[in-house]
Amino acid sequence: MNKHQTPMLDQLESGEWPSFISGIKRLRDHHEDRRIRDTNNDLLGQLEHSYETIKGYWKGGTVSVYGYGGGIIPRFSEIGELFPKSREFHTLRVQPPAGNYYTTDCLRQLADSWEKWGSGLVTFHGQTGNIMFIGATTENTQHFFNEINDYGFDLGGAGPCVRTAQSCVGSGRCEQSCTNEHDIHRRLVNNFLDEMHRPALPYKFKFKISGCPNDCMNAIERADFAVIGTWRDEMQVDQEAVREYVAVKGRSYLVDNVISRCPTHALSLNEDDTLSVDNRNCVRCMHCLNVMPKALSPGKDRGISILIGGKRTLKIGDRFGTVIVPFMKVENEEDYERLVELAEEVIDFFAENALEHERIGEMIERIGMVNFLEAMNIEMDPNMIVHPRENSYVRTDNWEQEATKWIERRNSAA
Amino acid sequence: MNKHQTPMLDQLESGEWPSFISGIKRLRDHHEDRRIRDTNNDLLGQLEHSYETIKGYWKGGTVSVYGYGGGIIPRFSEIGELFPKSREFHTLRVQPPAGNYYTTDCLRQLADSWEKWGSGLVTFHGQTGNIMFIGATTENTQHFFNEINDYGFDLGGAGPCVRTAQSCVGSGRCEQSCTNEHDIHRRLVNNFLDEMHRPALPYKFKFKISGCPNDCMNAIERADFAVIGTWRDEMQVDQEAVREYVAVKGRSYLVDNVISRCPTHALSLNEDDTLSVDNRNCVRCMHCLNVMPKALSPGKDRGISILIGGKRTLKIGDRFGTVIVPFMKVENEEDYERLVELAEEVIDFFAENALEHERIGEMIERIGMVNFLEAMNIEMDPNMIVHPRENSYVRTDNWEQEATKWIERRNSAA
Amino acid sequence: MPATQRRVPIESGCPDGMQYMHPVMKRNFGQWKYHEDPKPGVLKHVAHDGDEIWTVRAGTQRILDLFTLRKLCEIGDRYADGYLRFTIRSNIEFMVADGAKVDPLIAELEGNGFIVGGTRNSVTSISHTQGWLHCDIPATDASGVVKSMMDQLIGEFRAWNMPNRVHITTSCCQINCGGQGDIAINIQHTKPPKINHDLVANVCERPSVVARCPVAAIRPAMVNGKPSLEVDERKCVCCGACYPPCPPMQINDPEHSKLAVWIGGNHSNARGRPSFQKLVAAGIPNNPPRWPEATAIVKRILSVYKRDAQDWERINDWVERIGWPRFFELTELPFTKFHIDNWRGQQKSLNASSHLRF
Amino acid sequence: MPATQRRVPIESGCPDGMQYMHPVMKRNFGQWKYHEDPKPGVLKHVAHDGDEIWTVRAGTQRILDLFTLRKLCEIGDRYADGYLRFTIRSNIEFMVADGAKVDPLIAELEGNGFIVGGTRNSVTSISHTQGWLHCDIPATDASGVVKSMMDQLIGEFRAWNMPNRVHITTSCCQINCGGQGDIAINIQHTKPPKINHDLVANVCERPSVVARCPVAAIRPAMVNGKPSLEVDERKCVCCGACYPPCPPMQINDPEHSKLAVWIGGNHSNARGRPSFQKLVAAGIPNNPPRWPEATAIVKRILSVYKRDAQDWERINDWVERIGWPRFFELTELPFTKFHIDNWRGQQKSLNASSHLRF
Ligand code: SRM
Ligand code: SRM
Ligand code: SRM
Ligand code: SRM
Ligand code: SF4
Ligand code: SF4
Ligand code: SF4
Ligand code: SF4
Ligand code: SF4
Ligand code: SF4
Ligand code: SF4
Ligand code: SF4
Repeated sequence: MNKHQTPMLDQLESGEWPSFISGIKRLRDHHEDRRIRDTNNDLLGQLEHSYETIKGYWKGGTVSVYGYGGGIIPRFSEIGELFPKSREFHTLRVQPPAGNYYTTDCLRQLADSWEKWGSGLVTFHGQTGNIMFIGATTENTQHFFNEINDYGFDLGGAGPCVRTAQSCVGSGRCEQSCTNEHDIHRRLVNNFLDEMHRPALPYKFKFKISGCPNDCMNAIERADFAVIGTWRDEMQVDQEAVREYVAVKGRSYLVDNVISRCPTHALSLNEDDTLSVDNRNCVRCMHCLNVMPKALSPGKDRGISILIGGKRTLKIGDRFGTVIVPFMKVENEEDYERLVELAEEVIDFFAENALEHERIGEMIERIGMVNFLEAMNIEMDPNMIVHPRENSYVRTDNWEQEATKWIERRNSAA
Repeated sequence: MNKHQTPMLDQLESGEWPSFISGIKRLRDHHEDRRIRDTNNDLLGQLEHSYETIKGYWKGGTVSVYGYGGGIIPRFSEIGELFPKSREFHTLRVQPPAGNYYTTDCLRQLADSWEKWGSGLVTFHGQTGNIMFIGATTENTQHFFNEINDYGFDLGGAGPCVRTAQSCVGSGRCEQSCTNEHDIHRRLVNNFLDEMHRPALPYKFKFKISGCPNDCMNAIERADFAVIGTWRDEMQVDQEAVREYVAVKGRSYLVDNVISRCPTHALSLNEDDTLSVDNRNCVRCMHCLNVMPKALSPGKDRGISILIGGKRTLKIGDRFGTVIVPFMKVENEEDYERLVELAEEVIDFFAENALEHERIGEMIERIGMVNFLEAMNIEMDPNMIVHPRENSYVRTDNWEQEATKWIERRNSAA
Repeated sequence: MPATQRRVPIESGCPDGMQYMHPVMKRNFGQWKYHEDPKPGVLKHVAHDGDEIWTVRAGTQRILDLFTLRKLCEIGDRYADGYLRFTIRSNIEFMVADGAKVDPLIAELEGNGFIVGGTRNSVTSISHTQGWLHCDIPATDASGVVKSMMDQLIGEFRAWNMPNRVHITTSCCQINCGGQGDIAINIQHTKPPKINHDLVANVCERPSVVARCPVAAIRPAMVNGKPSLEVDERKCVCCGACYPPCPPMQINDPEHSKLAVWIGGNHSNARGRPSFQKLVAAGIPNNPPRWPEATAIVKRILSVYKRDAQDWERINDWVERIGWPRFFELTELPFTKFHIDNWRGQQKSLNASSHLRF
Repeated sequence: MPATQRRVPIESGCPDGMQYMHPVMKRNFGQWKYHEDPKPGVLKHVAHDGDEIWTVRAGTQRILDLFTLRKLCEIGDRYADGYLRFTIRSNIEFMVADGAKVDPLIAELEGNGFIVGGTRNSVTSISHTQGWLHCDIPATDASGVVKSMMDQLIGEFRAWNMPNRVHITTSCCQINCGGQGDIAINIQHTKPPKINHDLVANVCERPSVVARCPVAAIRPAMVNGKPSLEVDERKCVCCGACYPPCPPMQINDPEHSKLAVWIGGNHSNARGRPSFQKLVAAGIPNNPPRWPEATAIVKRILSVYKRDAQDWERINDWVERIGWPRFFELTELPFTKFHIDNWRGQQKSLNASSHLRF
């Protein structure tokens, strides 16, 4: 094999941070399988060419495994004649276990399969959360899939479909977790496998689940359907631990870093170095719990909030998800069913009402949140807004009926 | 004269707050001039009719004094046959002295003239700031105007023109004043009398001047061109007065009401009961000065900020003015000329570029603030924004030139 | 045109206030050091050189008859120094150099039915608009609404019971000449305009009427042979913007033009930036001569504010702290879909966070 | 189609993570009481019943070759308990029940070129996207940018010097698969697409391309006899949205596709609500293989942040406190007209107050 010269890429081998270039070269230089050596040699060649010309050379196409319409990002080289061995270089998007847990055995098993059929390059994980097996020929994608699918792995989403979801480490290791992220993750996504494997929605639809408002999954930013764990009752305070904290760090440190950073001034430090929490005004931002995890914990009446419509820039500019369900319990089977049903209604409505290539957030902005909530049969709640309308441009002729709804709800609640 | 029955209006005579109905009745019942008695009788008749039918009965028209196009709000009754004596009931909008100062003599003089030619009803002042002489026949408007104009009063604005301005009590009585509101008021408005008296702009244009950021004139909300007094150096602190304040009110009162209410946490109370101000972070909101006027005062390097585009609801919803000049001195003649020139450029641009019935705020929203600033030749300043853009939808190909402008400015400033 | 009318106007513009200013104020122009609030309705400003000017503020009916105006002048001469001014809320202010004159002046004012107060953390006079007395498009009578409310709020005008100053405004149509306020009582139409087709052709410039509509609900149309306009009722938000330029677009309706209450308009820069007012209650009967339903809601909001807010919190500051869920709970005002914005920029008013209050 | 390929897929979906979870974590699932940070890169979580799980986090090149993956597995077996996970930033985490295993594990990882750190108030791994290695529309190579920057930031990855955690992202086109971050390094195109008219007809669905443009700058047109598209260059904001659906709309340009730096994207709800990132610098050369200009700006921002911000302030919290005028002053980044928003809702980003900083 004559190795392509890669003067520019070589410069990415210096420096202490692990080098992806060195990794690709290892495969080119030391892997026993010639197919892998050749593939990576040509891949390096094309990549070097990109660096030199400041241009990409991949184009899309259509590749899928038997029975599915999506889950693979097909790549064909525009300069395949120069780099024939990496001419077909598709990525398989494979769904990771909820919470991204692995054993070394599991990873070895995946490595073995990929060694047989792929380029030897893999990423844990892509920005949506998939294991990305980067670089397979059209033919090998099927073989690789068959093999890993046999031992429990399935493709994720690509195209206008329900996408692979993400859930944080959560209950597995995190004291802040207010819900079972992983069950919710799997119950939701695995209910929509048809919508995932056979892209037929107006556009992509993403679920992300964070166990608390720290939102380590960026769910509010990046998910069409964000689930955020939270609590409804009073936060738990271990006053002894508070005292210890004060003893170690000092009062003023606590005041400057906890008390005065509470967005709603819901905290006060008492003379006896205990903490008072105005739970009515606590907005569950997590800050004080983050600073003093030993002393403060979420309350006991836990559940989730649901926000809809997060997405990145395209067409209308970035959009965060906004609250459509301030709080719901997710404990017993009925709770889970209610959650899945809601997701179904949301996706059905999206499928029927969104324009082509319109995210649900854009759709809601177009039709108005109120219309969306009414279609979903969700009761209006002041927690859904930052403030009421600032303009008078609304037709209020059935004010009475709407007011009555609210009053009746409050009475039945009381 | 047979008095109209006014059973509904009569109910507005009870209660302790001064009753406008009783006032109108006084004119009807006790004024020696029959014209005034009759006019107010029919006025009460029509008003009672409005109360009973929940409907207004005035329509507009065109009335003006010789040489002017505006300044009068013409009103003709739609039910003049029922109430002939108040059939013509125009309001003259007369500009008050800057700062709304009067002597009793001055008011008596105005009262005498109005008694001769009007209904006897007058308001100090309308929401834009005019003295409103409410209720004159078409013919009498001219007589009344001639008379008051002879002793120094002039009509204000009505229609698509520069409007009457407002300035707060300011330097005349207020310790917070950072500029000479009244001179600015008069220099601005009296420079545009042609634009005021002969309506020919796309729409109304209002100036309002507040001596400090408390903005007692609601300038930022309601003025197309708002002038707000402010200061650039350090606020003045009388530490002795601070100590007194602490002595009287107590430390915690000061902390809760001053320190912790500062929007930028720019204040801290020292151990010795003196106050430290982080003037770099003070945003000149006025709160601490308001609470402790004896101890805290604006700095010595005083001037004004200018905000453009405030207006009420119509068409696009409410809009506050936004900063186009963060700070400028207004002390010597050149300063005043620079200010008036800027106002001229703004109004000329408005006259040429706004659509019919489009306020300058709406125009700026349509063409973009940057285009407006460039047309005005005003340098971009981060004080003009709350934060930089959150979207990538801008063409930046001449970034270098723009960056150079800034760097050069900073160097020349340094 | 008769000679008198051909008189060429003297375009003198805005008069100089200095000529009418109290000599002590003139002498200390720009030299004031601080002020104190001796009692409700009274301000004491002290200049750097020690000079004092005392101000007594009183509420009046905004529409003054000449008798009232002359009475005020008379009081100004007998009990004050003959210098006075009107505030932006049409309160009258007498300025005196001698503190001893304050109490007699107050007594005389109150004795003549003027209400002394409106300073500092009081509920000051409600700023209002022309209404049925003069305007051509009002759906209610602002002066009457204000008289009715002030009768009920007079105690708050005279006292210092509020957490901070309270600025209330009213307007008699949706155009809102009254501006925003801590509390605003405005008209809210609830039905599209009824069009008087026979008049449109003669009275209205159709293109400019079409252009006035914020939601493009108006189209030119031929109605029984005549050029007229038609409104798409599904689009119309009943704002009434088409009515001033075209009176045949009858937006005012004795039953369907309701009142709405808004809160949180704060124009000062103190603490937070100026804030827009927010809709809290609508569908309130437009019920002359005393509009009791509207007054009841305003009083309810004020009593909760008074009870729950902290010193120096304007209404917007207070609600920002306690949150909207709690506001609707405490005031027992219903929260409806109408509170959720659907206008341009609506996005910014939705809760894009998991900051929640339970 | 050969038999092997007709295999019907097992639609098993997302696998259950429990089967791969460390037994101590499984046993204490949802029962964690608190955590401590013994040192950079190490987390110690303690359960209510006293159980402990220790986590060691290390940074890797995101694109793993099989040798590296196997090496990690080997380390996981020899020095850990065989259980691991990857974070959302592609850092690897080994979980061990016995604290004594931590130091040897760290030594072995570092010995093999993996960087231990990225926890708490460090600069953790930069999340990035596919770039030239795989995507069909990139203007740069995210992996290369990240490698170059991390080489420079490695000290901050290993330490706890920052006021709060720093989350950086990169993206290789304006679509921004990398998402927002405390700091984001993204492509910013500066010229309208050059259209390869010969290809449009065969490759692109013209109506859907037209529909993709946020500013409606694209119209169908006939160009030398063939159906093609044309772009109104006065409207075009060079966003590149038309390129994915229609590759002949060549938006990528070796010279004119620049880099831009954004700051203040914070997705947590801690303290304030989640905040969008803001543009601070653009026109930065897209300069492989090491993009030194972009790295220099990022380092400058970080050093000022490190010096000036208070504990627990994320970058957005910090700038909110000191204000934008001061930010541009301290970082010496130029402020230009491009920073002033002109997109929908621009109004909200203008300073509608007299809150000013001098
Ligand atoms: C008299 C007054 C209310 C009052 O009783 O105090 C008033 C009365 C009218 N206003 Fe106003 N506006 C008055 C202050 C205001 C203010 C407050 C201010 O100036 O600070 C505003 C809000 C600020 C602003 O300019 O936006 C205001 C916003 C409007 C608007 C909506 C403007 C907009 O762009 O949103 C209109 C409608 C229009 O101009 O077409 C309007 C139109 C009108 C008209 C001319 C209605 C009409 O089109 O026929 C009213 C004539 C009433 C009459 O018969 O006298 N008036 N108007 C105020 C003027 C008195 C004076 O000159 O001192
Ligand atoms: C006389 C007047 C100006 C004028 O030339 O007319 C005025 C005069 C003063 N205002 Fe004002 N304000 C006046 C209308 C306003 C307005 C406009 C309005 O009422 O529509 C505002 C802003 C409007 C709004 O709704 O936001 C206004 C916002 C303030 C503030 C800021 C309050 C706050 O904390 O938000 C202060 C500061 C304070 O309260 O100490 C203030 C303070 C003052 C002080 C104490 C300034 C001083 O040191 O002399 C003056 C005595 C006020 C008092 O009543 O105690 N003034 N003040 C106006 C009296 C109106 C009335 O009769 O009640
Ligand atoms: C492992 C991981 C979740 C996962 O399943 O992958 C994780 C785990 C934890 N996060 Fe996170 N966060 C993780 C990504 C995030 C993200 C998303 C991201 O990085 O893109 C965010 C929000 C993104 C953003 O830019 O806003 C995030 C915002 C937080 C916050 C809020 C910080 C703040 O003050 O704004 C906390 C609270 C804290 O810092 O104490 C937090 C706290 C934590 C804690 C301390 C929770 C706990 O008690 O165990 C965990 C250890 C973190 C550490 O590094 O010290 N985690 N955390 C992610 C590690 C990423 C990495 O390798 O560096
Ligand atoms: C691989 C990945 C970047 C990475 O290297 O990690 C990626 C790569 C692509 N994204 Fe993405 N996106 C990836 C996560 C994201 C994210 C982050 C997330 O999901 O949390 C976003 C922002 C959140 C969102 O959904 O808005 C994202 C927003 C987009 C968009 C813009 C969507 C929008 O409405 O703004 C596009 C354009 C499109 O869909 O038309 C897009 C399109 C693409 C395409 C398919 C470009 C194309 O149209 O051909 C890229 C294929 C690259 C390739 O060759 O593999 N990608 N993309 C990520 C998926 C890996 C995985 O499955 O785990
Ligand atoms: S989102 Fe909350 S629960 Fe999940 S890992 Fe982050 S801090 Fe823990
Ligand atoms: S969680 Fe946030 S809002 Fe609640 S008390 Fe703690 S800091 Fe305040
Ligand atoms: S605006 Fe400022 S200067 Fe003018 S009266 Fe009000 S407080 Fe005084
Ligand atoms: S004026 Fe406002 S911002 Fe400045 S220190 Fe006082 S309270 Fe803070
Ligand atoms: S608010 Fe409406 S009705 Fe009232 S005066 Fe103004 S324009 Fe006329
Ligand atoms: S009322 Fe308003 S929305 Fe309805 S037609 Fe008239 S202008 Fe348009
Ligand atoms: S950011 Fe753009 S170029 Fe990079 S992977 Fe995503 S779509 Fe492709
Ligand atoms: S680059 Fe963006 S703005 Fe320009 S034509 Fe393409 S889609 Fe439209």
